[in-house]
Amino acid sequence: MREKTDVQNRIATGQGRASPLLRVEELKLYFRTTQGVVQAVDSISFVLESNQALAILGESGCGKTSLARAILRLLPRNVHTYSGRVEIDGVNVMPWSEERFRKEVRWTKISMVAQAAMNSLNPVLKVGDQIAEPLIIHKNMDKKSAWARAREAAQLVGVPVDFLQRYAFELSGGMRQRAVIAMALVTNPDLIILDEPTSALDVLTQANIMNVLKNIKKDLQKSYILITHDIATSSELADHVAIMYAGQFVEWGRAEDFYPNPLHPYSQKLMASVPRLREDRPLDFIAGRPPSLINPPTGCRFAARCPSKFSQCEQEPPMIAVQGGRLVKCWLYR
Amino acid sequence: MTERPVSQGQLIWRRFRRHKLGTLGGIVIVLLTMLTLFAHFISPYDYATQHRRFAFAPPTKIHFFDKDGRLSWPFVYGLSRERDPRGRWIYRENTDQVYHIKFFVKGDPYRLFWLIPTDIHLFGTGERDPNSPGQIFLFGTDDVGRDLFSRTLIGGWVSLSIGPLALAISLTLAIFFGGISGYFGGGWDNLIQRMIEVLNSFPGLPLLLALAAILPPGLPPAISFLLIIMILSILGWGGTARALRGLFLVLREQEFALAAKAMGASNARIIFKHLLPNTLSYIIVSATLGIPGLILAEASLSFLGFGIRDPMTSWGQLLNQFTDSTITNLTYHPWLMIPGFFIIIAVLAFNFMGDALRDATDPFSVQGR
Amino acid sequence: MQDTMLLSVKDLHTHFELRRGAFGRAGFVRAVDGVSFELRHGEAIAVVGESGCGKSTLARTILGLYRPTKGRVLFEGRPLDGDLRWYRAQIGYVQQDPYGALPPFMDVHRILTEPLVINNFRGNREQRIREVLEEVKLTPVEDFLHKFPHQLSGGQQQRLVIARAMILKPKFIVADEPVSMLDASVRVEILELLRGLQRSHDLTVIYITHDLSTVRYFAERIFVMYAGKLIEKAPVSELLKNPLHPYTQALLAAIPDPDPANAQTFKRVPPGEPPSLVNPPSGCRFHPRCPAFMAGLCDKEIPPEFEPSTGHFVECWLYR
Amino acid sequence: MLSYIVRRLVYMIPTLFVISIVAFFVVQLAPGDFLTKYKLNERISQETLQNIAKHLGLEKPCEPLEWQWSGCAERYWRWLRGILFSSESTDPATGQQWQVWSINTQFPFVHWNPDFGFSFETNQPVSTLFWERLPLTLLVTIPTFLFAWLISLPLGIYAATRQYSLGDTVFTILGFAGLSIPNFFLALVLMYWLVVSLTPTLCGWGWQFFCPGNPGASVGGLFVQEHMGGSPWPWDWSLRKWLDYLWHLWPAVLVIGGSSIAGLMRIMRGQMLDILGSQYIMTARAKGLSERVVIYKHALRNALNVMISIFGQSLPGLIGGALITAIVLNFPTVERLFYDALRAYDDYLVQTLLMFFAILLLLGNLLADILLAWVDPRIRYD
Repeated sequence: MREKTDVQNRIATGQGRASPLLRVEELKLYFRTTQGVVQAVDSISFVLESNQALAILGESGCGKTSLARAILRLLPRNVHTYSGRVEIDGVNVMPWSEERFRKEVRWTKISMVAQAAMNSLNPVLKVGDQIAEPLIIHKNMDKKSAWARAREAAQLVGVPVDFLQRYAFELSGGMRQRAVIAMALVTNPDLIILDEPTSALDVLTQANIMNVLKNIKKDLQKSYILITHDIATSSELADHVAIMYAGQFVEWGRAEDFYPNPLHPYSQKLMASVPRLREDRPLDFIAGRPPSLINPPTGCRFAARCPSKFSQCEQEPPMIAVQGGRLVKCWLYR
Repeated sequence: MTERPVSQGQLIWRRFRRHKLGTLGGIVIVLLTMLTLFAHFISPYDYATQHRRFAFAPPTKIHFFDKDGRLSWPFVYGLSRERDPRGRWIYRENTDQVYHIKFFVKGDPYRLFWLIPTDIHLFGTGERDPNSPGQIFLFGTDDVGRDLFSRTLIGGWVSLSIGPLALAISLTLAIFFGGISGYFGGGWDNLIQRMIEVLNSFPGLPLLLALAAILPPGLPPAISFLLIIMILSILGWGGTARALRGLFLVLREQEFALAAKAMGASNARIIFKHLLPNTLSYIIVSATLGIPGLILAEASLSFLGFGIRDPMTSWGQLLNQFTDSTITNLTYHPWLMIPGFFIIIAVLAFNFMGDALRDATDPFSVQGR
Repeated sequence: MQDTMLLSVKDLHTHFELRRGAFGRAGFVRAVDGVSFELRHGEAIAVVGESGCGKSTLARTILGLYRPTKGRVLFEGRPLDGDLRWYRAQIGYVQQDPYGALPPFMDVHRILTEPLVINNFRGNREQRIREVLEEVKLTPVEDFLHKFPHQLSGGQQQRLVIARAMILKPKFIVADEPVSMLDASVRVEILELLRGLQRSHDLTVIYITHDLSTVRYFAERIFVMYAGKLIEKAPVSELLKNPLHPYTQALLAAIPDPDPANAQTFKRVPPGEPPSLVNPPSGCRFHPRCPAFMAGLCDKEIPPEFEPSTGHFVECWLYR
Repeated sequence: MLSYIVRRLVYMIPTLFVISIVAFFVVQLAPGDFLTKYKLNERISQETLQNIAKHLGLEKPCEPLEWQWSGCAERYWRWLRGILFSSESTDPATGQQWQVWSINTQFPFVHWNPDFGFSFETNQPVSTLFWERLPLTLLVTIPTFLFAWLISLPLGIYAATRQYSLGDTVFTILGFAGLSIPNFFLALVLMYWLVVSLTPTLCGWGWQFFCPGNPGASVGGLFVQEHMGGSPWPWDWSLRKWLDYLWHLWPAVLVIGGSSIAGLMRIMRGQMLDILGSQYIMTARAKGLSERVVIYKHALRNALNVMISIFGQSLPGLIGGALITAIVLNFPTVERLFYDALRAYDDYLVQTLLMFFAILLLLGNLLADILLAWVDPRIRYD
């Protein structure tokens, strides 16, 4: 895995780039349901530099998967609002037509390893065909050279080459996961969105996949957005951490600042609820449940569960910059 | 926390009511049921009364304006007939004879709800003589001059009741065999599955016809009605049993079934109190969707002359006239097709309702998980 | 000595027949394949293993839901065979997926009444239901009595499942991955509830999990399960400090704590995947992945249980 | 694959055996039989009656409704023996031997020409009647089948990809209508329209083909009088007979196919919707594939697998539809033969055709399974 491969040699990304790889501003994605409008992604802004990994942490139902879909514009039918800016290499792609977005963003700039990647492979097509497919579509390759590249990508993530001739159901969960990662890598995009990439896997397989992802980041200079609820695992990859709560980011900062010392009361509670293997510390939990994304409370959305709530929390706090380049959406840091 | 507890039944009902076509279907079914329950009362004649002088009479026109164009209480003109050059009877309105339509008139005696003897009919001309020219045949008459409207209403009783009745039997069979098969598995399961396979390896209609042909011709109408229900239900239980078996196979492995088992619940308790309620939505939906098939099967059977037979009648049986001299009947007596539209409306209504119910119960069904 | 043990499991095997089509038999899934251990009154132990190692089957066999193929389970010295009704009232079962574990068409009151009815609970049923709801902190009780499972949050559902398990005042609880389907912030709450109940009622608990990091907050002893066998048994602190089996060592190494330093380091993880339970490897089941593999021994002979230090058992030829 | 097919065929043997027993007993349950009719016919002598009884093993009673079974096994065995070993049929009344008119008069390489018994209504061996009707049956069934599938699959795809659009709603309602109209009634309505409106209009426009006396003016039947005889095999037909056939075919295709279309379309739509909502379709979209590729390469392949497995289940509807339509439109098909036989208590004809329908279903299911095993890698047989 260490030796320089052909795929690797073709990398010439990132260096000397003026604008960040990805800039998201005020991104909103609301859905219409019979109960009302779900504000799944509510004014999310962040910047991701190249060869960086951003871990987006949140509990189930906080809108983190919707955020991934909003970035790749994979919208369901019942979209209510989809607005904001998504800049890739300084270019706002939001006004782009569906066709242009499909051709110039999907899998050329950004690829994705979707949640429950086991189901991301089409059961009736050969794994190799599915890995090679983006090359044929986006790079106009013929089938033979596309397969050759697919084989390289497979080797890179540790999938034996003869597995490409098989179908998804013939592979174990870990192998399927690797195949999906190979598929995300094959067109050499700058950014890979990883949506709970290991949550269904065993501890050892999970650790193996994490090693693969680290290798790819290190050797191929890729950027990641890692979406997960598993705080311990997120630390294996993250350069930056964003905490998502009820459709919004409540904290954003560098990994080395965040893990030892989270700022937002929610982040603190969340961190305190993580059981440790090597450290004996009392655990904490958050009473109550997250607010509904239909008609979320005005003001701070965490206020109802917050131990340090005070009168100002009736109003919605802005993202407040704290020293060290950290951002936190909490009045305590005003 | 302020939300009131809502059971799944209530949720399903709410979701169902949002479905406009489904609700419409439900309303139509209620209307048709009322129509057939009060059939004797609503129909102006007894369904067997033969108006010998008015064979193949076309639907009677109801007039609201008299000869001079003035608005009038609704009336019909007297009916007279003559032969055309080919010898067919042609009916004409005799504008000299005016018969006003009356409500709650005395007519052929009948028993309301098969119980209360009476002879009051909702409407009519009040003429008791079957050969009087003052007749009101809303849908025309058949080859022996029976009023098709009255016959259609009465026939609806058979057409609409045969579905639910046959379904009740076949569902009981299906729950019993499907339940045993799915919950206990093993040898019984194998045997029941093979049974269903053999049953399913015959196409429905031919086997239905062959079975119906077993019924000897001279049976009393009530008996042959019951036997036809039996035949329909024997053919119908296989598919549902198979689906229920699948459901039970899934359900018995569900965590809550295991929990009940760990609590020490008996098999009977697990099946009836814990598992069966979960299949209820499936059963209701498959029942609603099963009824149209049964109505159609009965209609086909009776149409072909193997089902309900004279003097009893059903919508399919009313169309039986077309199996002989099809072209003549179509060309000269097209009103005989009217009962067919009732079949369509009833089946459509059940289909819409079943579809809406399926949508409404979908997220609550076990298969989804 | 035997009699003071609440539960003893001796050489337990639970195999499932694999069928192919209507007739042919393709083999056996050896989900539990020779497991022995004993539990004292009031003891909490954890069984740790990856998914598919047979730990849920072990739980269900102990609960009497599956009949063992071979071996015995004794509860207070009495074997589990024949009619198990005497046993049902003394055990509680807490499952992984709380929503699936609750019958969707019953409300809270009905769900809690079921075990009382089934086991002929003598005494005030309503009062018992209230007591147990208060114990699991589903309060105020009136707010919950007539709710349906789909109206409760995941944490509340799991509390209800625990309440149901506790309502007959059992001596013994089997909790099969009770928190793995819950969000991180709720997990601790449920684990603490279970731990609190275990201590206050002097319950014996088997806590089954794939998540080693939660174990220290809950159990006194850990059993590590791999491919149908308990390969290592030790007190918690001893096992975390001094894991003996190469598999346990790998497992401990693979589990991260939230630490930014993780991003810079690579883990040493054995390659490959857990073996199939239909055709498990010969000899030690971990030998194809084991870094300390000794040819001619590990792939030939099944290692027996060794006890290198008191109370620390391991099935590995390294400690012979 | 081959061993799988062989295995399936071997498994079919016991099923066929059970099916033949069921077919036999269903017919035996019927109260009347041909013999009753013969007995009423004064021209048939006592001797002939005895001949028949002896030949068919009627000496012992087989009255399942009255729990008299003794003769049943005997009769069943005689019938089965004829199917398996005989190639000649005997008229039980006269003792005359009939060479069985079978498929190998057309296809000399087939060397099995079973005797399925004798039809008393028509005085011919059952096989002869059956083989005579078969070509025309296929000529009605196959076009109907193709029509139904070729219409319903694209409609299902269209409706699924444009869920809740106007088109989807229209097709859904039409589909419901198709499910709700009895076959025979649709046939009647269609005939009414043809007789009363279409053909007179077309004749009025000067199209001689549709004027009285010409093939186009006749409704019902598969051919006008002049084309009724002759070879049932289409390669022997004249152009005019072909035209005649095509003109009479389309109402049947519409009626029989129409009911299948509604059901198939809804299943196809449901399948496509399920699949379009799946994770791998989202991944395919994320990969930047065009909607066309997503639908036709990724989604359709999966949906078709389900449709193939439904193939076998769609046959009973086809047979039922063909039966009713054959009666209303007066088509000389096997289904019509079955109906006539039922009405005449023509025992051997009924039980043979009942068995034929069952075999057709079995073969349909087998074909579907083989196709499925061939296209779907998940289903592996070895």
